[in-house]
Amino acid sequence: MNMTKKKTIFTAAVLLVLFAACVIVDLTLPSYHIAVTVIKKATVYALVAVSMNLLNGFTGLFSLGQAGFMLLGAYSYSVLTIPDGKKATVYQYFENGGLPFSFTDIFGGIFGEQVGTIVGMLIALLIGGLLAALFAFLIGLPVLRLKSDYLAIATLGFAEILKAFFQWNGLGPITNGSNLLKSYPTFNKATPYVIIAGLMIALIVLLINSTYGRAFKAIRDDEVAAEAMGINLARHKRMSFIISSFFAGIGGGMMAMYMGTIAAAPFKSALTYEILLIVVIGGIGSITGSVLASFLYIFSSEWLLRGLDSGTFLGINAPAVFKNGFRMAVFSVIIMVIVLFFRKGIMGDKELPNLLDKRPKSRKKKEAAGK
Amino acid sequence: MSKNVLKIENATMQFGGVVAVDNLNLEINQGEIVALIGPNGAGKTTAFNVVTGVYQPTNGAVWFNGEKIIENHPQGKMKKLYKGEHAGEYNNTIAPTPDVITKLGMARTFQNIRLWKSQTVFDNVLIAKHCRTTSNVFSAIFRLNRKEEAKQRAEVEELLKVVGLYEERNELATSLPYGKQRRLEIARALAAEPTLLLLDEPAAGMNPQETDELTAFIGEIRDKFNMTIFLIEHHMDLVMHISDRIYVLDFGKQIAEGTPEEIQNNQRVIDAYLGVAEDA
Amino acid sequence: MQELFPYLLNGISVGGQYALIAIGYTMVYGILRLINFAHGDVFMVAGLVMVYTTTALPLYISIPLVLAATVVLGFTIERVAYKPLRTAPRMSVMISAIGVSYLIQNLAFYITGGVPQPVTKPIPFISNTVSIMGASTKMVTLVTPVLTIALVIVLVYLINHTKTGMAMRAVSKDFETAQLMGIKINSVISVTFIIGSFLAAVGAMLYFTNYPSVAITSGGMPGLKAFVAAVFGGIGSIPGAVVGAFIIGLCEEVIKGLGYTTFSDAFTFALLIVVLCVKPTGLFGEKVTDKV
Amino acid sequence: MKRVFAILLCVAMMLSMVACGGNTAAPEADAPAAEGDKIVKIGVFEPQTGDNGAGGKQEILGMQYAHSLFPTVEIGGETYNVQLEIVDNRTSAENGPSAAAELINRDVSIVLGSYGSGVSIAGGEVFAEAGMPALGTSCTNPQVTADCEVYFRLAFLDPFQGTVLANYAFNELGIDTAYTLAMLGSDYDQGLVFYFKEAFEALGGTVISEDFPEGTANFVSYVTNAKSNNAGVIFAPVSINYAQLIVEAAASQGYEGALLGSDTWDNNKVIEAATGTDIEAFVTTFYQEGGAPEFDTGIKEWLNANPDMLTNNGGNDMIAAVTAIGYDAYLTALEALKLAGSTDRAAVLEAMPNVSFEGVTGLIEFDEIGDAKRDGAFIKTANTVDGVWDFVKVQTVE
Repeated sequence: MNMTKKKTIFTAAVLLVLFAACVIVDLTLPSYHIAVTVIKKATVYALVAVSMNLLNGFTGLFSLGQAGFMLLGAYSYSVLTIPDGKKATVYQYFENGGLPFSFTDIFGGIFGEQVGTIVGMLIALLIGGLLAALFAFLIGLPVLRLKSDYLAIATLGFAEILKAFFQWNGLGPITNGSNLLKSYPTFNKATPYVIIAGLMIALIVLLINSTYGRAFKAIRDDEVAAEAMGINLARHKRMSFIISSFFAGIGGGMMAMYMGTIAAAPFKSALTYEILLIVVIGGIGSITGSVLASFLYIFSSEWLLRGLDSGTFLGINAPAVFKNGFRMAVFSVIIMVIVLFFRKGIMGDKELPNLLDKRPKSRKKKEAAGK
Repeated sequence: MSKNVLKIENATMQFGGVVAVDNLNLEINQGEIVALIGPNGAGKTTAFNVVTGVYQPTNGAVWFNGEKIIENHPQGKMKKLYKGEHAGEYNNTIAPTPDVITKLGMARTFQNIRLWKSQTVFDNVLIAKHCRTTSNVFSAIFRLNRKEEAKQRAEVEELLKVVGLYEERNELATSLPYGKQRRLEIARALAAEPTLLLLDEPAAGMNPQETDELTAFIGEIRDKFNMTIFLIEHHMDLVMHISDRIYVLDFGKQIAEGTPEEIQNNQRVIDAYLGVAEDA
Repeated sequence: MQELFPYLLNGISVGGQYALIAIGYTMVYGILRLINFAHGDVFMVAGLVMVYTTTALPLYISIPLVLAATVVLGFTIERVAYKPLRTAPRMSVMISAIGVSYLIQNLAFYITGGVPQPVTKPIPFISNTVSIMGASTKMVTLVTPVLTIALVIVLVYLINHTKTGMAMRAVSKDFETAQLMGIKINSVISVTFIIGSFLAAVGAMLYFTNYPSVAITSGGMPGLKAFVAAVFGGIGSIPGAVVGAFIIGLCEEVIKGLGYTTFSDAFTFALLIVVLCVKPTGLFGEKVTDKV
Repeated sequence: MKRVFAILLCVAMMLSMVACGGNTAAPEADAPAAEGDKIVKIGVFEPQTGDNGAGGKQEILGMQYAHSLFPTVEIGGETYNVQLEIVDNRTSAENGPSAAAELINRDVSIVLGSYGSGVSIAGGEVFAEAGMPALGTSCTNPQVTADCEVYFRLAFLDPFQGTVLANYAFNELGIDTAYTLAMLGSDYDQGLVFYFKEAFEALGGTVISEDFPEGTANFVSYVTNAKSNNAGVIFAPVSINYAQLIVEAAASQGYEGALLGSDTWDNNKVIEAATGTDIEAFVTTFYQEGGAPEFDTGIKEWLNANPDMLTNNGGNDMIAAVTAIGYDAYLTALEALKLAGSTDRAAVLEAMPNVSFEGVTGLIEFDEIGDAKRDGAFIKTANTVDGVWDFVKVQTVE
């Protein structure tokens, strides 16, 4: 059996086991169990982290606009799927608020309620992604010409502007102003999240391993050389930006699904920072790393380390130390240690199949010499 | 009569008040190896950068395969500052980016190697093929372009065999020894399927033996690919050995042009390289 | 005019406070080409230290203590989080800066329990209320612009007439060459951070005198806006940062006065994007060309 | 090394998933096996951090005080020890679902909270799924209970509160132009402003509305806007931090009209900011100190005996209305448990509508939607000399 085949089998096996674990969790646990919550949230974060990695890690564009694109996705998803019957209560402050149609109702009429709802949800997700991509195209025209750190600050600013617009009462009949949007359909179980996010991540992996993905990596490694070798910088950067935003938009829509209610407030720059740090922990330039880091991060912050905040951790009861905020303080110290001393993160730029690679020869030689 | 591949016409490149390239005129014909030499700071790399679209010339034009691809004239602030000649002869602006020029059929290497560091030898060459890809991003994602991809991979393998890097194809580009990195850069440029190859000091930092190998290699490339080559070089052995014609720059100005023999005996060139005594 | 006056007055005051923060951004950017995302948080920490010290200690001890603590913090951040990454790609340093910002906020959160700390004993004199031209305001509103301009004049003098200042200018012009010329890069950078933090501390004391409490997120927005001011004025230029800060402060207040309160923050960022796209060098910045 | 690390992480992840699969059965199996004292858990779903951190903490104080008085409860003839399970929902809606899931995970019988409506609505979806009875405290948005079978609430509602304040401003203060100020992105603020505006305009008044972005620290310009519009009152139903800032700004600008606040304003931080100034401020609230003297003295003693608690209350022993409501919430939960005769949450949920008892904030009974039946709100005014809230009157909608 050759190496490539081995790798494929290994990867498929790992993914299958993980998926099976998730299905088992779904079948055995009630949907409000914290394990299900963790899986749902982590898959959403994983998708967004991977989309950010596509831009920051694979194309070398330092953008901090992820929260803005998620906002677009989240709002389009919920605005499009709130059933007509619920609009009066949701838009309580805006008479005749909401769009005059609802995807869930439209498709419910065509395919029957259950299937129709799901079809409507998926189409709304897709539209959220497309809207994010459209905005990425528009904002990319002026902004992508900027150099690294200017690009970062400009995209950050763009996300803030979007947030202000979505909270503006002038758009209230659609966005419900500062008020929550709710009563839209969601998936209770974790498996649909895993399937959607998994498919999206698979698409990103396919992109990265295609000729365009290689061009992105060339731009990241050396822009000047890439341009000299015939890669149109503006076009490829824009493409990467739009694609990344598309997936961030889908991620935002899934975030709306996960949260059950949404408002613009959570989509602030802190969310982008959080995702960025997840990408760093996982390894800039590693899809596997981003996914792994998302799960670790969400699992520990939402579940494992909650004790750090509420008095007792690992059986040690010390309310004076383990009080509110200790968990996040510990987290940020870990993050700084990773940023400073393990700059490659968990995975470096390796992917799941690379785990089977032999160690570099040089190290073996060194070990031998050491003996 | 051989075909004219590259023609630089009255090109002037001025940075603020500094004239880096002053009214350069140059022609390269099909199948020729032409060298551009001159002391450090003479403006050789700047001339390359003008031709490849990295810099926009302050004045002048560049023709490639009979088509005008670059043109500019002093504008804005430069109008007052401009110190060169022929300002009035150009009134149009054509300013393509380097990738456009590469697609037209010109590929270059860099003075200080600029390989894609995290990529393997194979991928470095394969990425250069990207500019010849016709499939769009969707067909790339959904793998509808398998045929094209397979063809490109086969071509890259072939190319690597020709330049003698096939054995190392799966190693990281940066792990190659220096001489092979130079070779890889040339292979990468060839993968972009150019008709004119621009080499920026390909022998920089090489020992005599490596230089000899490189000289032979460049000759091979010309013969095998029927390539026109334009190179900048400091190693006079190499230059004199393979060049058909040589242009000499000093302080941005062209001071001589001719066959290697002519250049070797040109007094101005010798002066430029050795310096002229104060009283001369 | 009479109606606009309170807004203008307030705008100048806010502008002065932004200016003191913006100088820190612009100097660090000028030398390291780094957006010091943690600068706004340093500002917030200065405010917290002020809250804690002024309640416990007399003013003549607490004020120097605030300045000293902030300077030490700024210095430490540079040494711990930025110095080890001097040769790393720019993105790593920026991530480190974001990480530091995250760390400071979370530590402050832990210490304060996530609840805003009330300014119980504001610094006297500048917190007195005065009335000019029919608009009443705190003394600090009048003190801020004067103090800002005085500090900037001193700073510009230092940069133009001292050896360290000269070294700073050299480093910001060309990092590598300055290093080759025997300038001790690390001490120059440290001095930059010390000056930046010092001014942020002064800014914090003025800023939080106006407000009853310091929250852990208090540094974020002023920090971002000060950065926008620095970009607007031309990053790397100290007078530019100051002018930019005053303009932004004024615009913001005037926009509120015109009734577009919803977009007062959004406006600042829109301005940033426009400036970056139309004239990335800002009002007073110099053009930097990248070498191929 | 890295490779081993990565594989270990993968394994850890999978194990944790499998482990939690086993977990679910565990509590039910363990619970009857526990010897001696039986335990019933009451979940506390409150913000301890974020914008509403201070308010949430005060609300928890009421529950903790009640817990210290009544640490046990008789359920079905057996004595159970009550255990409070406090989970921080960090004020924000995005943390609501996971905090709610955490509470369900800890297997509580009923949930109390939250301060703030947004997070309650977000948590409500999860509670509804699990059939977990939840008792809203000072969340005032109608949507908390409207669409949610499991949510009940003690506080009055925004339409009620907004209308009360509008009536008070128009009729009692005799003002015809009002200026409202709400935070962008806060549904609580925006909701109250909406109802206030609706009621005030119906009475024939004029309303000028403005928003400020999150993180605003300087309200001078807003106060100036109110002045230049000749607004006789500024209605700013904002969270405690911003309320303080607005009070300060109004004081420094010499604003001559009145400030109107909602239940959030009934807080010692706000009164501290107002003390020593000459502003006029009115708030609506659920509870008036002195309304239940026994409770007042008891909780003051308790606060002064516990320095930590005193700190959580903002450093003094003034009783916030939310503390009283927290106290009532705990007692309501005990009532429901008694009525249910079981710790099973389905039974508790069934028992909830039948609860009826006299709490410190008044008679507690729920209507068919799940809201407490309240017909009046206390109006208090800031006594800027002594630094306390003085009772003005009980205002009803009519």
